[in-house]
Amino acid sequence: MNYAPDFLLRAYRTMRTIRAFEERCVVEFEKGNIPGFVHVSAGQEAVAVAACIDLDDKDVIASTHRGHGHCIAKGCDVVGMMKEIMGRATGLCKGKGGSMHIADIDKGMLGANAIVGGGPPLANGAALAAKTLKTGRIALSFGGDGSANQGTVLEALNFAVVFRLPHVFVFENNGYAEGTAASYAIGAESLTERNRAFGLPAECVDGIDFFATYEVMKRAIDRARRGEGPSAIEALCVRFDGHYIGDPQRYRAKGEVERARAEQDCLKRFRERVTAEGWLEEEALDRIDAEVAALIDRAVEEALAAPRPDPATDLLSDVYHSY
Amino acid sequence: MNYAPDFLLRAYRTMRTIRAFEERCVVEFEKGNIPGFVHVSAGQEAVAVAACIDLDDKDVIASTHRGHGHCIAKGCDVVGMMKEIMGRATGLCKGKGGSMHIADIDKGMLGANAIVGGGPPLANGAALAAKTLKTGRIALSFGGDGSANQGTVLEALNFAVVFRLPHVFVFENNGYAEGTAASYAIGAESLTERNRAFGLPAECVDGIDFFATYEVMKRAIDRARRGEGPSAIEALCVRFDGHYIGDPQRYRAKGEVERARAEQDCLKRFRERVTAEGWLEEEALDRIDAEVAALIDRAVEEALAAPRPDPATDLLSDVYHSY
Amino acid sequence: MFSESRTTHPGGKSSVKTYREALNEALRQEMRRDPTVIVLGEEVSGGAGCPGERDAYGGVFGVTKGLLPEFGAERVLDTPISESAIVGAAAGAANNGLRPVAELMFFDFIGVCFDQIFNQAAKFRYMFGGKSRTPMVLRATVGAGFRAGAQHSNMLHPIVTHIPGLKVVLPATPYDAKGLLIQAIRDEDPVIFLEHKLLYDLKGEVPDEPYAIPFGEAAFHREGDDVTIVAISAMLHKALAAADELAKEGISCDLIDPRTTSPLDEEAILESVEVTGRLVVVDEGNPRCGLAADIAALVAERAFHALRAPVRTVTAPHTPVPFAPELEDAYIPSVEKIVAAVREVLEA
Amino acid sequence: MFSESRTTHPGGKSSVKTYREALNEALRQEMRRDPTVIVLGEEVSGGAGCPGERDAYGGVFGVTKGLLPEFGAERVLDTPISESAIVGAAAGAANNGLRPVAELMFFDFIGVCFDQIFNQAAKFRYMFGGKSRTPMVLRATVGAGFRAGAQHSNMLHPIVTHIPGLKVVLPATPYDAKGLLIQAIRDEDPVIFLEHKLLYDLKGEVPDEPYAIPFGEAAFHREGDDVTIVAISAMLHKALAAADELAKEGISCDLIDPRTTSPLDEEAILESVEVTGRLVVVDEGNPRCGLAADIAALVAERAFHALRAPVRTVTAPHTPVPFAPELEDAYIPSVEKIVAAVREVLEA
Ligand SMILES: Cc1ncc(C[n+]2csc(CCOP(=O)(O)OP(=O)(O)O)c2C)c(N)n1
Ligand SMILES: Cc1ncc(C[n+]2csc(CCOP(=O)(O)OP(=O)(O)O)c2C)c(N)n1
Ligand SMILES: [Mg+2]
Ligand SMILES: [Mg+2]
Repeated sequence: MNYAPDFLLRAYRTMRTIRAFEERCVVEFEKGNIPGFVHVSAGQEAVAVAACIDLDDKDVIASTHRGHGHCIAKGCDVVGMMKEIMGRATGLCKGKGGSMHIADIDKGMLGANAIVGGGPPLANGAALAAKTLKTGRIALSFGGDGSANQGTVLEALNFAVVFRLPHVFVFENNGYAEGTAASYAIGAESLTERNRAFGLPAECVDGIDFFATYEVMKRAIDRARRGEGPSAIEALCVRFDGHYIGDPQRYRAKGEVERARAEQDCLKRFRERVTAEGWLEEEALDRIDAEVAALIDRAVEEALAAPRPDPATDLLSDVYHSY
Repeated sequence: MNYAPDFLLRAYRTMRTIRAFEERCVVEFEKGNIPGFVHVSAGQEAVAVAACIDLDDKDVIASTHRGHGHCIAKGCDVVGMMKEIMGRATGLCKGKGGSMHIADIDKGMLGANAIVGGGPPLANGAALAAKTLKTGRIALSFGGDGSANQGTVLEALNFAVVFRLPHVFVFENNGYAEGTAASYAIGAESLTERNRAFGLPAECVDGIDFFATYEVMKRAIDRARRGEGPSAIEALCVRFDGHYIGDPQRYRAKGEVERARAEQDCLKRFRERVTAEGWLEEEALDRIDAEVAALIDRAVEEALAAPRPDPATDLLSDVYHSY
Repeated sequence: MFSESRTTHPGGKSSVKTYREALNEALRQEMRRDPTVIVLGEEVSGGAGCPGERDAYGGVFGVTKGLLPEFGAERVLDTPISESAIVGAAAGAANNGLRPVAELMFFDFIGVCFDQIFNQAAKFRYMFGGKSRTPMVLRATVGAGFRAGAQHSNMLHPIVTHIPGLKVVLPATPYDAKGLLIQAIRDEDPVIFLEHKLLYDLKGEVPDEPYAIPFGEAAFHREGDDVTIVAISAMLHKALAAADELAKEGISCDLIDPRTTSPLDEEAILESVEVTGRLVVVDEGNPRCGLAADIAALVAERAFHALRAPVRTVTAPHTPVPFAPELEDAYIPSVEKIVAAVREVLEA
Repeated sequence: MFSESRTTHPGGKSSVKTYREALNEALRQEMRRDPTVIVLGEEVSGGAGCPGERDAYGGVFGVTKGLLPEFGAERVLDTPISESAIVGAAAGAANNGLRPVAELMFFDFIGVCFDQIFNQAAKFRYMFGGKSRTPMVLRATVGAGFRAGAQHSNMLHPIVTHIPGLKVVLPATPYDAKGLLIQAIRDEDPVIFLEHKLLYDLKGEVPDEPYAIPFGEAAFHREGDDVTIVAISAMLHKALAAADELAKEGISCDLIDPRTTSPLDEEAILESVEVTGRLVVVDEGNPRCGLAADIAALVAERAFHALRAPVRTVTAPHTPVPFAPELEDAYIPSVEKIVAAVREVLEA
């Protein structure tokens, strides 16, 4: 495939933004600036970006508890996100949602989801709306390897096939659901074969390779846009951090994370490829790194300065449109 | 395979008992002797009997809203069943359950189930108990083609594989879920392939052919008993009656039911085969028919004469073991 | 006769319709008016993929009959037996330009899709800081009396009334059925719309034109000052019979049907009790953390000084719904029990 | 100090333990005593199939830590994320000779498995005419205060209290945690066992020997005759603080923790109100069809003549649980609100 420099720069910038955002979340969490519990997606950036880069604001994604990367890839404002994750009144959800429920309807981001398997049925709905209203939009849902065993996800697959919904199911297989191995919890030999048996095209891709992942996503998205129905993509990837920030990760092998960071970093791979192919210069990438770092600094700064919600006005509002 | 005459007589008697029971349910329902709504399984007898004939009381089945046949095949007392279905105090469940919730724990019959997909997770539990306690027992669940799309069933399949549970999943594919075609609601090309993709042996069998069905069941049951884990069997069969008694069945083709009754009757097939092979005499079978007819007459007679529950004592009892 | 309420019903012609027909008309008229209204669920038409007729059922109780022929399979979707997928599809579609009316057939099936209702649809707006709109209706049948046993006869309205973000509607008359369903479809919030299976054949005068009954406005079915009776859904009719019987003895009841349990017309109940000083709440649901307790507590907290006698609740017992007719009949609150409760609070 | 109750605690040694340790000890002792007790759920040990350590979590809150090393993978089962399968397996196994203790991690996940709880486990015994036994425990964490947002912070105890056939337990102290969990495991009925996530580190004196606290017996934490306060789970501790503050002003509260909402120790509450004539119910759940309303209604119906003031309920508002700390803190009933409610009923 031929990639325009502009596309490559955009992909890199988004991946880098996610990485920097997530790494900063860890820092701010440890400083006590982020309440609650937070799941970061560092290491999985290529999947989020490959899945979302061809989508526009009117396409819809449904995300997971590990949703920051999906948000950023879908175009959510990182300053608004950081404010939200810090529980500020001017956050994307006025501080009412937080990391696990961050959403931005205007950007077609139908919410993180703290319920494993909560998203795919909802993305079916967005796809159904697109199909019924003939908008040409598509929906895409994210889920982990663990989510694949949730009944809601399995029935959502069948439902999408029956109605030929323009819905791309993305399963990010990072090998773990909390501290349980994907290979233990998925009884099937292959998640992709199991997905395919539901009657939709299913593929498995190396989610560390942005380009391979992008090509698979593109086929599925184009297919959905042409009205040919759903697809399921399993993207093999690596979670650089614990399940949540602070997870001691005793269930992982010694050195596993270090090795992964060294050898399976999708950002490094991207950089190597685009410079080796002569598509982009190192300097352009470095410039992006610097710009992203500044953006994240600004996001944190603004978030820390942002007002906190006021219980007197904010606790009881937004439950209903009218009541 | 070699079938002992005794086995064949038992199989025939059980199938005939189910048929006669179901046909009589229709009559008694129409007379107003059976309250509520009732789903009969006439036409599907071979599956129930082939699945249960090798089980003993300590093995457990979980059934469905269309459960009379499973009950009878599992050895439940037909008099007690008829009383239950008529809501009598001396029924199998003291009249509290009715057709859709009939159960007999002593016979390893863990209940019909008015919730589509309710049974397979429960049968996993029975199988888990057998495995943990090393009793050598197995569990078997029934479900329709429609139930196969329920998330609870799909996740139960995976769960059984993960724990290698001695659980045989039987899907009775009678082509319809109420008035919806199986081929419409199951997006997959093949339910059996979909089942197999979960990582367990899956087979599809002609459920009108008792012998074919029995052989498939036997393999699965033996496998479970040997501790080799679950299997899934799709049995293609025909529902002779409506979804419920009184269903106008407008969704079926003209003449479809008549043709099925004439050409796809598992009892007729059984008779033809056993007499053609010279395994049994017509007379022996006729004698069984007569005995079964008498049994069903007696069941109805006793049920009609049986006492009704007394709200003063029966309404509030049996909610808890202690409270 | 229309139920009296603060809502004035529309002018124009009216005719006698069943509760079923009133619901069907509401769906039909809203689907004509608004192309974004769709219907989905199991057997909402029936016959999908089958060799025989389509629209073979039109819903298991016939409420959606005729919608498929008029609006086509793009707007009337027969689904697999996958309730989480049904509710999720409705919730997701509602956030993306449709106004789905999903059917759960029996509300007892809530157990296989409750997450999509209470954690997703109900909470979107709040979790998303007010930016989401989820204009979906979830229709289902509730209630005992059909000899359908423990898994097809529950009310379960308290469970959804408990959940912030949901609106909960239980029409008791054909008039209310039509007006409340139209409101439910036009409403911007997720609405749980519960139809009592014993009411489908109930007849009443219903305007032919579309009209919407606002939520949170009770209907006043009898006026009186001896005692306040609050009753909803099928229980309204038992309470009406009880009130009429009591009227013969000169006992006059203020009979209120809240029609929606969330929002609840608290003022109507409190104002009535201010006058009568006595309250009987009738509800077919189970008693613990139920609707009757909810209303009793409201009054004990906010109209205590007006109360001249203990509040009395008349509910189903703390048991599943039994199958045998004798037991089921004893399970459901009866006219006699309501009459007795009223007498008790008058004597107290 | 043990909570006072009609149950006498066992003799023998005791030591200071956290709520978490008390629960862990209960599980361990029962598993030693009875080989049919098994534990299953997500991450109950952690590390299944992984290259690193097993028992890596021992439950996300560490309650089941150490069980896998002691009892092995046959009795401590890490499951896929399949809650209906987990609950179904527990219910089916309970009917076939095991006493499963299933863990739902967060009770907010009830939505994906509610059918197996309320239509299956809860109803077996009744539907089957008394022939079934379902001795299973479903453990889960409840409650707000963890900044975990709308889908991980609910109470939801009213929803299960509503369901006939279930028992519902919410221990508030380490002593109660151990004794009630042992009772839950030995109980022949399905028990929903709800642990408040803010209590896991709470310390208290707990007997080392096993002991069972019967269900339906309230604990009396303060004695007084000015007002009855009923509070459960984490709210007990807010109510204790409120009672202590009020005591300084000479206001004496009768503070009752029902410990189990089903069965509910109605007598303890009614007897107390007979003396005090005043009732404040504190509950962290949402208000509509909630536990506070349930108890308020009980008193309005059965102890009305003793009541000298309106009942007051102090609950969360009718909103989802917000994420931001300021909002979440305002969501949870506070000591100040309890104190104010008591003052109000005393002044009324
Ligand atoms: C219904 C439900 N069950 C369990 C959980 C607890 N939980 C949160 S994340 C998680 C693991 C999810 O694993 P996976 O789908 O692989 O996603 P990953 O965390 O690897 O991104 C679990 C069990 C939950 N939030 N919702
Ligand atoms: C959870 C749930 N959804 C829907 C229903 C209503 N219902 C009862 S039987 C049935 C069809 C079941 O079809 P299938 O599984 O093929 O069994 P069959 O009736 O053909 O024996 C439906 C939709 C139900 N009882 N439970
Ligand atoms: Mg994972
Ligand atoms: Mg079928």
